[in-house]
Amino acid sequence: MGFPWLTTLGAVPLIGSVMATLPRDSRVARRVALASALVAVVVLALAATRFRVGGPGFQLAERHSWIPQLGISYSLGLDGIGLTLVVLTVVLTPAVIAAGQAGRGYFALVLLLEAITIGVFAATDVFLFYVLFEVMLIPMYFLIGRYGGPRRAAAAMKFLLYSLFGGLLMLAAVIALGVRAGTSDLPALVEAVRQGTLRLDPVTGRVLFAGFFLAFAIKAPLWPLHSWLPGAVAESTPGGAVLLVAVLDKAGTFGMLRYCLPLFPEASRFFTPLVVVLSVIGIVYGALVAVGQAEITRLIAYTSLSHFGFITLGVFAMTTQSQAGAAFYMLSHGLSAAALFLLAGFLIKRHGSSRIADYGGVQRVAPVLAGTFLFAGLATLALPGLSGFVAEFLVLVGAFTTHPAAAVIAAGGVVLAAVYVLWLYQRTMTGHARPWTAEVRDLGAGERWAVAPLLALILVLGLYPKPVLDVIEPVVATTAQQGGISGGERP
Amino acid sequence: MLVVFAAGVLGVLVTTFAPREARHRGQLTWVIAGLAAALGCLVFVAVRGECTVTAAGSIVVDGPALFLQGAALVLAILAVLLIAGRGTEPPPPESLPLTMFAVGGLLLLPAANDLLTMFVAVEVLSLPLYLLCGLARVRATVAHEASLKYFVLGGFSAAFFVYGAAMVYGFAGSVAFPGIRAAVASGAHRPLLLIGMALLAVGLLFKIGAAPFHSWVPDVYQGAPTAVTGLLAAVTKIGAFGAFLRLFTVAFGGAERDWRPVLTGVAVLTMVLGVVIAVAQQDVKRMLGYSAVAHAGFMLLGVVAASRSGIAGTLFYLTVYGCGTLGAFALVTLVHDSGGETTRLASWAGLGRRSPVAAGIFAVLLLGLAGIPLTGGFVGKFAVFSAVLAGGGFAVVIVAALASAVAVFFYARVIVLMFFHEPRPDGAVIIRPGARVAVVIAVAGLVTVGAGVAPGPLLGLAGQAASFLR
Amino acid sequence: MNPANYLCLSAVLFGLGAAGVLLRRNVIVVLMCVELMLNAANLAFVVFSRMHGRLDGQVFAFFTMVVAAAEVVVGLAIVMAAFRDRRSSSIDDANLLKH
Amino acid sequence: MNPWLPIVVLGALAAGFATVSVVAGRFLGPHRTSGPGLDPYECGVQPGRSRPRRFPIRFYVTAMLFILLDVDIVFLYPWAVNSRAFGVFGLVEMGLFMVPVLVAYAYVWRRGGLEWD
Amino acid sequence: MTAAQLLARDPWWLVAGKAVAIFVLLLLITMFCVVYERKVVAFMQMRVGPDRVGPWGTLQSLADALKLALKEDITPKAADRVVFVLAPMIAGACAFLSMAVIPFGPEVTVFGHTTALQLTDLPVGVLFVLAAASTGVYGIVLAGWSSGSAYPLLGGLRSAAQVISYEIAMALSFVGVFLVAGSMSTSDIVQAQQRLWFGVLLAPSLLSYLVAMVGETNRAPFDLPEAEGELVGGFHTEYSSLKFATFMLAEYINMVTVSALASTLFLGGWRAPWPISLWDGANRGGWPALWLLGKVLLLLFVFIWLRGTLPRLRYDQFMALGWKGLIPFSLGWIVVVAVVKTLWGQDAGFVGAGAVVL
Repeated sequence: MGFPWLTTLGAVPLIGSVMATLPRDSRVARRVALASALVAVVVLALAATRFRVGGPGFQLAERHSWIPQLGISYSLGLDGIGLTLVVLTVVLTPAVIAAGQAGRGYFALVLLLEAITIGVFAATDVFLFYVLFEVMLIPMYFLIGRYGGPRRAAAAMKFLLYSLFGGLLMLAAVIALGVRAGTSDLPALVEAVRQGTLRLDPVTGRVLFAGFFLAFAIKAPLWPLHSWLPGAVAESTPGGAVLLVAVLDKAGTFGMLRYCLPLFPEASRFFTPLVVVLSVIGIVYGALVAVGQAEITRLIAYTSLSHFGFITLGVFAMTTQSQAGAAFYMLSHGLSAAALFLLAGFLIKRHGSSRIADYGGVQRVAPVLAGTFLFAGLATLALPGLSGFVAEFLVLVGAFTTHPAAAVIAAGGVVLAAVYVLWLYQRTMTGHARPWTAEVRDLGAGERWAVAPLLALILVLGLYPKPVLDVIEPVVATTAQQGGISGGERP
Repeated sequence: MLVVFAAGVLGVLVTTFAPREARHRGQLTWVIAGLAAALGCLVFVAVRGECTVTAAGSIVVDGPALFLQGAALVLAILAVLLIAGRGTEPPPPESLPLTMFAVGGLLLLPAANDLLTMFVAVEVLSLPLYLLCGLARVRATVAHEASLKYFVLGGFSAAFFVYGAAMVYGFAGSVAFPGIRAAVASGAHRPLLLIGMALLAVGLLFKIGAAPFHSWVPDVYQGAPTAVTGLLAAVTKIGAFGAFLRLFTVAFGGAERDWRPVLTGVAVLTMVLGVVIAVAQQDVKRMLGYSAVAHAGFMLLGVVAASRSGIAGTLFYLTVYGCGTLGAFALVTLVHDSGGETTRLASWAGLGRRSPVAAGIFAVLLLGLAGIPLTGGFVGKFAVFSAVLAGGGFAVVIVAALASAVAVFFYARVIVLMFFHEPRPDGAVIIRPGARVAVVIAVAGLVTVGAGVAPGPLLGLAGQAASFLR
Repeated sequence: MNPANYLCLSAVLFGLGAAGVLLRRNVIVVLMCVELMLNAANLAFVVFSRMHGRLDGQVFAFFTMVVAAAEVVVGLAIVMAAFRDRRSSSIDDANLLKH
Repeated sequence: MNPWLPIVVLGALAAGFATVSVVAGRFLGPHRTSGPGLDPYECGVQPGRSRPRRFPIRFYVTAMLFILLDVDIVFLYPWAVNSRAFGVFGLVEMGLFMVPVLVAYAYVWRRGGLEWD
Repeated sequence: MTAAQLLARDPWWLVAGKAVAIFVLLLLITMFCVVYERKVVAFMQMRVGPDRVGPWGTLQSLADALKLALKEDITPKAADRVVFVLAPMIAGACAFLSMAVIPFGPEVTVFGHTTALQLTDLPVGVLFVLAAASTGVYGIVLAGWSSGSAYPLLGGLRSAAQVISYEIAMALSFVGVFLVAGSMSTSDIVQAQQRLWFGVLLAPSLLSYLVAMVGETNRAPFDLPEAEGELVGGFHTEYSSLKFATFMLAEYINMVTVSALASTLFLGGWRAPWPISLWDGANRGGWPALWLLGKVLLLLFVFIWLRGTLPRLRYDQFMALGWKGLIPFSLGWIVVVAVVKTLWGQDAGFVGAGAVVL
């Protein structure tokens, strides 16, 4: 079993979270928080050295009995996808902390969220996963409701209710699954499904699948369950939005890939057409609505809806290519959306308005801000050479083999992406300067340091995605094999 | 076993003398000592692990009885601390002895092995509570009214219980549970049995506060002094469910097919009604009252599951719920505005800004009641739901899950008010709690979190305790 | 000595009591109706006790009477307290606790 | 023969007598009733008040105390009759039973429940 | 053969005859009693008393009854008519009932039929007396309430409060008797006094019973319901004519009843008192009824004596005497009796112990 790397990784931000509440001065708190987030990065780096690329199953596994009466254990482990998303989480958190300027409670909550999210991605027990998946809501709820914009309370409530609604359905499914199988250990369950020892009749399987899927689809969010997202994003702080969209929502798509497909292969096949259609609608709808938005944050939120459509399409296109693409997409979108939100946040902070019409001509006075904003935007529209391109390409190619029509329409979404990103840039950064624009400061050192790693990663992954894909692919291949998916060729 | 009762009753007696001769403090010491001694005896009996039937067959000492008695004693200690620590002035001197009488009945209730003992225990539990509800120095009129309502409806339900007992006696020729069980197995005179069962159920459902017999709950919860409400909420549930479990699994176990659908319906109705009406409440205590109704529905699910795991789940749920709700009411006692204790939700706005720690604990307790993971409430729900699912009630669990989702709404609304709204100038503040109340709140918070993070021991205890001696 | 007659009587009494509790407005009357219900149950107990030729039914009736007495005492105490507040013992006047 | 039957006979006799005498009073006596004669009896006070509909509430206290002790007695009787059979056990039981009753009694006394005006 | 067994074989005519006999007896005693009372009080006050109607005024009560019957029967405007009429009927009828269980003597032969000189013998005879007395309270309360006037209402309530208060003391004083006799049947209790009257053995019980008896019947010095100075005429202020007479009748019959009960429970019942009991035939045949009558008359004299001697108590004094005096006293005495009886166990030993305690 060895050193409990994952527990340590989760414990570091947890301790940091407690410590961040101690100092009276919020700037000290921020430093404490940043330090612990960076420690987490170091721990992750050390842990990653123990990770054997292409190794079987879950690595760095830990396992302790938790609630023996219900056959529930505290077990953690990472496969390729999990590792990728943990990396995303751990990397984004310092950026968020570095960019944030709020009370000490804020930093504590961010770190708490980081800890829980790590747990979500590392959990290998269905019950544990469920618990963390739900608990994740609480700090996020407070992040939005406490530190957000004027209508934050309503937005937070909507977010919480949507998520809990799905979560409780999932709870019913989790319990039913546990009752049927007598265990909630993920590897054991998957093995049982593969061996055929856990045989669910189609109806039960589909109902349970629906229970899980709804929760994930709300979290992801999948059209038409997305209506909480724009409000939550718009009303939350930039940092909160980053964590929400870039990390938290990945739990949804991650869950689909990790739980829905291997546990309910038959039901997954049954629901595939529906999900694919919804994904495509989401892609187009998100993009179209994004074009029409008047607020920066809402616009970015709707772009994310579109992107999540790509991810679910990739997951449910049922080819190894598309699924690998989807997994890569999660990472890539996490980075680009985070960068975009942070930069938009910097901009909004300077003027206090998030209306697009209030801006214009920023690039003259704040070239670095404008440049990085453009860079992040281009990553979002999947410019070749940036990480988004690799992901989108893989998804579309994979999807084309099984659902050509869907792939073609989705490709239309790419075009729309270009429209909204560039138009946004044009309306805010170029053109006539508004009277106040002259006073806009360019990015400060701290702000630069917050975004720089993200942009660098986007670039690196766009040019040389192989290491990540190497990590992801074995998992996807296994999933495909378990789910009995007719494998496409390797990219 | 008798030792437990002797200790309990002795404690009661001693305290009855105390209000006159000794002062408040002495009385409190006696009460706590009595309860602790009873708890000690209980642990001793439990550790020896004997299950016996005593007192000429009218009292049975088995797992559920011991478990519930233990839970009841712990909660009683907390409730006594809360009642004693209320406000700046000491409570009316009768409060504590009355509490002890109620606790005496409560101890007897889950151990009752015939209808007569059960009935007497129910009454011994209820009568002091009726009075306690009316014992208020401030807002006495409202308290009296609550007391009156509680009494009238409580008496009404008791009449149902007795008439049901008469019918069952007519059916079985015995009021002892083993006798009834045997008669159910032989199965003549079914109509009498059904009528009797229905009436008994009505009587107990009243006490539990299940729909459609819940109408007293919000009124009484709101009107009674808050500390007493805490006791009421925590304790009546334990007692009534203890009785309910034993009655329906031991005595009427053979007629499961008859009562199960009906009780399932009641449980579903209770949950749905409770959460839906709770959403509309503007008063914290009323809101908690309706939430208590909803919780009664969830716990009933455990009864309906009619299995060992269902019983275990209910036992666990009861304990955790009792602690959580007691803590919540303890905190409500601390929220004051210029006119004293205030329970109007509107004046709670911004409490989280003014006193983050207390409001934070309140939030934790509320989340526990809402059943958010990593709290005891969640594990309780989980345990009950899994028992029901194991019995094949998928649809019921879905309804229950949806009801929980709605329930989160009104709990979260309070949190929204406390944390996300700016404090009003004339709004409420949380006063500094006395040591006793602080202990209550701390214990409640610890149990809520502890039972969520590490539910193993308690769940194990409940699981071990979950088999009735038949 | 047909037990059915007595049982019918007891059921009628119980029904009357229940109806009284639900329909009457005066608390004292309601209290009396509750007592009526309890006594209906007592009658049923005694009848069944004779039918089965066992004594425990009568014992139960005995205890019911005791409890009924205790209930009356508690009830009167509460009614008195409430009465002192508002000089009325009508249930309809008790409406402070509606929202 | 049922031992209660004679009581019924005697009761019927008594009730009949009471009825007859009450009814007879109506026919035997003269009827010269004037208005003031039918008013409530008062001495020196103008009968202006409406008739009291309810009992003064403090009498309920007496009623409650009566019920409590009566119930106590109800338990004492069977034991007293059969005390020989119960022996020492019965005595101790009854003592235990009496303790709460006495405590309650003492309580009422101390709280002024036994003061009348 | 026990009294109960004997009585169970009574033919219907015998039952009817006994009932009528008791009924008539009670009426006669009442009529006698009125004169008796007036005469005795008069002599105590150095007066002559009624002396116009009949020889030495002996028919005075008959004249009173006739006079009342011919008075106007008023039902006040404010009265609740039905209850107003019902109340005296309840009071009157209930008063008669208690006598049903009083044993007047042992076995007798009436027209060739062997029976006991007793209307009926219930295993719970004494309880029946208590129940009948309690029911009589309804007559008082309802009379007070239905009159529709303040004085009768208060008088009725006081009276009811008084009766039920003293009923507790009375009931407690019975416990000692039950403990010793081991039965609640009146005939058994008389049987148990063969060797020694309970009035001697359980003197404290007798004492508290006597006090309670006077309170229970609303007689002086406890006749507060009729406190003229305060409440005009008590619960029967508004009653007139034969309704009023019925209340008076009930009061006197109650006096007779409680006296008969006292004789039965404490004074050996129909057993002949000491000097006469030396004569073998004293406890056979019809004689015992005479002894009982004598004891009753003696007790009635006590009633009258008290009335002639003592001033009326104040209400609070009176209630305090009942609640704070008699009840604790009775309870304490019960404890003594119970402990002694249980420890000694046997009657012989108990008699000695009782004497020691005394």
